[in-house]
Amino acid sequence: MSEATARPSGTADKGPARAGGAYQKLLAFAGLMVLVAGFSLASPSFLRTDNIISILQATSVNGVLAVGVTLIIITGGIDLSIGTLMTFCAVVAGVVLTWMGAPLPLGVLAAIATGALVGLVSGTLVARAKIPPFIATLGMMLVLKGLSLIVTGTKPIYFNDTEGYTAISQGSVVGRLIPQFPLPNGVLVLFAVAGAVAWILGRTVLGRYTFALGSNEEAVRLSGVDTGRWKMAIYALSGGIVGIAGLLISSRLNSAQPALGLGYELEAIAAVVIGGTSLSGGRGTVLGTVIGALIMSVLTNGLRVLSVAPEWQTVVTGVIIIAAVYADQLRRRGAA
Amino acid sequence: MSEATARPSGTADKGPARAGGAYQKLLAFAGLMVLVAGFSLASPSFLRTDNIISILQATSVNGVLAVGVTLIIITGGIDLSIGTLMTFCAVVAGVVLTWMGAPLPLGVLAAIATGALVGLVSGTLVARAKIPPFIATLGMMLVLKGLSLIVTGTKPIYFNDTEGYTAISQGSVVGRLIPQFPLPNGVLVLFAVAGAVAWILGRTVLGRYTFALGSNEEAVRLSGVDTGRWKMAIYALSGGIVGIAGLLISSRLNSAQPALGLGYELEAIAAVVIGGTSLSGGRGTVLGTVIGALIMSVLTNGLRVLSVAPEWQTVVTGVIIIAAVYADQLRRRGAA
Amino acid sequence: MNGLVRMEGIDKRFPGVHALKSVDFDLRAGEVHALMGENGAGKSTLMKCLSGVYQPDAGRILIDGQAVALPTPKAAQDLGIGIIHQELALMRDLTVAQNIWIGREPRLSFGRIDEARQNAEAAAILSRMNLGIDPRTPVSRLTIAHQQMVEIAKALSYRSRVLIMDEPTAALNDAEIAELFAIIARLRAEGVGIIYISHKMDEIRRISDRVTVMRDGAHVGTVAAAETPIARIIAMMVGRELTDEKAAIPDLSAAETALEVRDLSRGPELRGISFSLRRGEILGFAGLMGAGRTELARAIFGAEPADAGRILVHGREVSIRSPADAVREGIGYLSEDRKHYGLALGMDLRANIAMASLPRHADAIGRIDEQALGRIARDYIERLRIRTPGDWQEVRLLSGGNQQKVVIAKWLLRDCDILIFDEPTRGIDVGAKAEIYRLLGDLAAGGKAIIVISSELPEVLRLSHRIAVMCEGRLTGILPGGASQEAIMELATQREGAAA
Amino acid sequence: QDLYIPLISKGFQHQFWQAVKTGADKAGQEMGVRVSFDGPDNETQVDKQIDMLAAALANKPAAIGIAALDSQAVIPLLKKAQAEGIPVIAFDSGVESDIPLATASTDNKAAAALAADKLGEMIGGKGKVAVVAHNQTSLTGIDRRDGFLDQMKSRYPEVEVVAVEYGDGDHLKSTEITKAILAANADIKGIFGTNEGSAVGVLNGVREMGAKVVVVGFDSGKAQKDAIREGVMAGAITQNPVGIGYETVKAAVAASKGETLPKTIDTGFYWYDKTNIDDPAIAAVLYD
Ligand SMILES: Nc1ncnc2c1ncn2[C@@H]1O[C@H](COP(=O)(O)OP(=O)(O)OP(=O)(O)O)[C@@H](O)[C@H]1O
Ligand SMILES: Nc1ncnc2c1ncn2[C@@H]1O[C@H](COP(=O)(O)OP(=O)(O)OP(=O)(O)O)[C@@H](O)[C@H]1O
Ligand SMILES: [Mg+2]
Ligand SMILES: [Mg+2]
Repeated sequence: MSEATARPSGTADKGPARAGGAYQKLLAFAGLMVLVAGFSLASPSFLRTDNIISILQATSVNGVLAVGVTLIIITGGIDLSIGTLMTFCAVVAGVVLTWMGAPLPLGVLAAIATGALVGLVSGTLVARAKIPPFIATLGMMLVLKGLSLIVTGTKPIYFNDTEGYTAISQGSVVGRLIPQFPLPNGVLVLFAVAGAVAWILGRTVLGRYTFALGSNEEAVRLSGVDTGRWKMAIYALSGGIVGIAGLLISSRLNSAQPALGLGYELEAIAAVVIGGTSLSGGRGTVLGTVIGALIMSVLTNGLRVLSVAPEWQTVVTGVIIIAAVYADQLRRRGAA
Repeated sequence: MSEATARPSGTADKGPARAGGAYQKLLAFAGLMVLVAGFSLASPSFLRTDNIISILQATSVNGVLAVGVTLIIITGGIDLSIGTLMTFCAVVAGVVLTWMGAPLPLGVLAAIATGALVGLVSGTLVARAKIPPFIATLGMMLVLKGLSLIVTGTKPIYFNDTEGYTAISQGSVVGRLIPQFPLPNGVLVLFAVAGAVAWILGRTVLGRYTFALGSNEEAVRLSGVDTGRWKMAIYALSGGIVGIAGLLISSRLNSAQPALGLGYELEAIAAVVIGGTSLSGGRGTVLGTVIGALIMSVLTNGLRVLSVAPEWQTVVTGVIIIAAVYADQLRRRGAA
Repeated sequence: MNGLVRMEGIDKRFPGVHALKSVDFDLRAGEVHALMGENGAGKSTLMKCLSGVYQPDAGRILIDGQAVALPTPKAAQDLGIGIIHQELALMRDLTVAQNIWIGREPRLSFGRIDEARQNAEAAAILSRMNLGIDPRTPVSRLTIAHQQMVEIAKALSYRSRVLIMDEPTAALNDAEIAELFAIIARLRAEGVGIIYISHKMDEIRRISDRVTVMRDGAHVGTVAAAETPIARIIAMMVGRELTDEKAAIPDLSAAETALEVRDLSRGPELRGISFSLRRGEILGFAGLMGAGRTELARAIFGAEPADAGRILVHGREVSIRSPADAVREGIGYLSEDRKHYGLALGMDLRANIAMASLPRHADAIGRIDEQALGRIARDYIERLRIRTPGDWQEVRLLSGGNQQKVVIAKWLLRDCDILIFDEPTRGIDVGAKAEIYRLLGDLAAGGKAIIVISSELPEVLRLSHRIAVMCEGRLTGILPGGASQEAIMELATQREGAAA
Repeated sequence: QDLYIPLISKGFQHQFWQAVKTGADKAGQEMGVRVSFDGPDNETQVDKQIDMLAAALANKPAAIGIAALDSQAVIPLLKKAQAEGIPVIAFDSGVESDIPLATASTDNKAAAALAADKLGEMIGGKGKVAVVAHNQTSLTGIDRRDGFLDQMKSRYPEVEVVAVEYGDGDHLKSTEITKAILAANADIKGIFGTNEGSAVGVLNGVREMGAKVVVVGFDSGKAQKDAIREGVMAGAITQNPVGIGYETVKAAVAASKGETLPKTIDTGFYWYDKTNIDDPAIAAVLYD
């Protein structure tokens, strides 16, 4: 029997799924590319540099939020509080910078720290108090929504006194180098955040546990890992990223608008799911999320540029989202 | 060994898990009861008959929606389109009754049939096209939102010409028998729908497969069950129930408001989850959902009756939702 | 030989089940201590107490004579206790190497994982086990048997002083088992104490030093393996003598053909398979791991339909695109992977047993006849000796073997004309195994046509009227029931090109 | 004992409604009555508002103020209030019923027409313009949009309205909408934003695209006022929300004492731009 042992194992399993990888990733852009091509044909205005920049800039806030919540979704959780947390972080930045007159870096730090702290609280509710993520973050969403209004007295806080605040999102480092393509900093921030999170997911222990928790939390626990602590860390990280989104949006509007935020969570989660991350956890990519966010903003922008009637815009958006994901399904089935 | 085998079959029907059942179910009301007691002490107006009736009536629409989506959630799915589908069904009733002047029963039928049909479409997208429920119903939500606006020309349709339409929700059969307690019919409809769905879930093949699909869809498929067909049936049933919610809300408002609906899905899903149904599928109860919906409306109403400032209302609501679910967790852990 | 582990008076209750009744157990360094008992006797529960998964209600655990607390799996690991769980506890979306090193990833600066080292070390462990799996393969792409081997590799990587193996060979075939036993011998020589749980009686003789038998949650006795006849151990387990006589092979040449498969193919996994199955016949399928038997069964059943080929049921060509089609044609399939493909773990026994037959037990408006289903479920609980407090128990709370019995009951109740059983006795105790063999014999005698896929050659030989052998997706031959093991192995290793 | 007067508005988060609340609180303080202010999250939630009205009635108030989202849907509850002898004052927009003893509101249609007049004049009576509205279905949204469009059509037939989009009063969304409109119509001359969020969004969009466009807004708020002072926004229409809140409570107190009231209390609207923003009469109706 012993001669049999060495051989069968070689053919027994469908080896690592690496072979078609790069090709497949290219194809993931397909939906996006079809959209872009379609809109370019339909309207000459669509592919103009400034419109492309508009689209990228419109992606930045939702993109950063989506990247943040990708982490949570890969663990098999969900975070409904990201929209109002974003606002709350912006409000904190406003309080620190405008009301207390602190220097810019302190305000930036405050916003990110607030996000991380709130994330940690949500994470604790989920990991330690065993409250389902949906409920924990739904509660958090309401609490934060109220708090933003209370702290500000329902009035926006403006950043007129903080020099350089609007540059966070609107300035353009790229534009100084390539004047023809003044890519706003907000977009660079999105790329940086996406890159960092992709790196964390792919290379670090934290990333490994993010996937492992979503794949089989009980197995991770049985392997002697303190799953609760890691989950809290993941929520805190995600919260910090939401804090960055808060900086971006308030820099863009030059103000912290306390009433804004609700609804942004759904848009971000949609981007994540369109990007191929499964809501049941264990699998997902940052690249997919960014593409998902791009698909959404290309769609919205394109339909507006074509001056489609607003009620038809919604209908068409709905249909295209379904179609895009369906096409992706077909592609995967073909590839698998 | 043999005595071990003989024992269980004899006592099989009322094992230990069932014994504590009734007690446990009573305890499930605990969170609700604490809320009611608290508000009663804080405000004498709270327990007045007409306020109790307001609360029940406020529960009816969200309750029916929540019962409908409970079915979907037990299969492990989600339905984001219920809010706008509700509106769309109301619009269809408006078109049939007011514009086409059809008799009342036809309008009722049209609304429910529309709901079921749209549910069937969503179900087909999920079951046959294998589009994740989140995306399929997100797309459907947008499509329906747009369609309602398009069909109505963005203006509400009033039911002034349809005699008895407002009675669907606002009339009171109970009030004719017990004048002191004019419970609106809408509440009766909620109870009827909840009872029917509880019966379906507990006693029928459809109900059994609803749980089984959420528990392990592949195992069900490999048992030779046409899982796709059953899933489509479940989505259609749920859609029909959403149609009933559409009748209730439009009867309450005496009009089909085309812009209304967005956000209702989150509230309904929250009621379901507060009621103890797991978003990962396979378990849940209709009674829990109804209690969850009641908790939410008691909370909202109570805070309003106490004239708490609206921004504080949100904060308190968030905290109490988390606390209620946490208490429920503790109770279950204690019981298990 | 000194006392490595002592468990004294361990007691554990679950709602409705007194799983452990003041159990004593001890393990010495450098021994293999077999833990035996019927399904649901409490073996896994006892081991979960030792590995920090469960907290005993009473009793104490001593390591090196020192009383210890084991509040978490981590605490047990830190004390050098490793366990291979009966139910695979792998993260399916992660790779083999990632699974092996979970919680102990070799790190670089900034919390980075040293993937290269992780893969290399995983590869080293796998090659020491003579396994050619690429460590970068996602676990979800592995067969059950290979997943089991990954679990073993993971446990070995801990370098524990105490290694608990809860039915490690349930999904393995002879080659892997031999490999595992070589590893066990090595570990024993190094002074590791090994607790070995299995229902395969021959293994006990081959590797264990002592045997502890449990029955109904209580300790029955501990004996030296070499001096105790198997029959005596079985008697201790089941409390009675077992007889298992193979019935004479009936003459089926006149029987009608129930299932005919012609040139069934799908990709590289199935290549032009043709055979026929008569009513009243049990056709065994033998082959090495990955030979394609499961793939064949899934193709016939429509779980993953074939690309080409024809299937005839009772002489009539049928189109099977889904399991629903197959069941409609009277074909049933019991999967080798009960957890993922067989059971709705969160539901009760009754619902699981009825899963394939629900519409038959419902009226015109779809109302389920619960009373009848309850009666049926309780009947199967009795016949298959399923140890459970009742038919309302959630299946996930049953012991592994009892879960397997539930899946079997599901297909028995469906009453298909053609039954495909893939590893039907995985994790089932000797007593129940004999019962299932008898049941299959009765079914065949009653005119059913049955395919049994099994990695245990003795089982295939015991049950089959004819034996089909597969290798690398091809059917290499069909042998008569009395064939020798050597003849089967020759066909099982008949690679393409090697022999015609 | 305190008189209690709840105001059920159409919202509470926007600057406009906060200004109404300020006026109401001021009147409450002056007249020694307890005032509460509640409203749904957005102007589509007709049924939420009805639940709020029901909760308010449960407290047996001295009088009640209502800014109805749907003028018909509230009628059954108003009838109930009438039956219980609770006087009703409508504010912001009327109710199709004679139950409200008085209505304190502005004519949104006429106000938006004024905005059209100003914008048409500033672009010289021809060219492309667009509207970024805050809502497609709410009364104020519809009135301001239609008031603007109708006036443009009749007064400036050579002006072409190339787009009407809806941004929910969300600053960011309105910004993106404006940018898309500008991308599609490089030669656009003017844009009208129908409330604070829309107007500020238009402003942002125009600024980010570096376009030269005449922006006309509605309502008030710090960003708008600053922009008008700097000349980036040509001007805006403001109502008198503080006055609306004040007059509503004042009328409610009077009604609870059985005094008779005029059927309508017009609180007026005003055009303000760089030239008159600091006039005392205008400054009094601006808020932030
Ligand atoms: N779930 C699965 N996912 C991916 N590949 C699989 C899966 N199951 C089986 N395979 C592959 O299909 C081929 C045939 O395996 P199959 O399981 O049919 O063999 P088998 O003869 O039943 O052996 P075993 O004893 O391992 O069950 C192998 O290459 C195997 O890796
Ligand atoms: N978490 C639990 N809740 C309720 N009952 C349980 C639980 N875990 C185990 N049991 C019960 O305890 C008994 C012992 O189970 P255990 O898994 O230890 O059996 P086993 O000896 O390992 O059996 P097998 O050979 O089938 O693996 C069984 O009756 C089982 O149903
Ligand atoms: Mg076991
Ligand atoms: Mg197999």
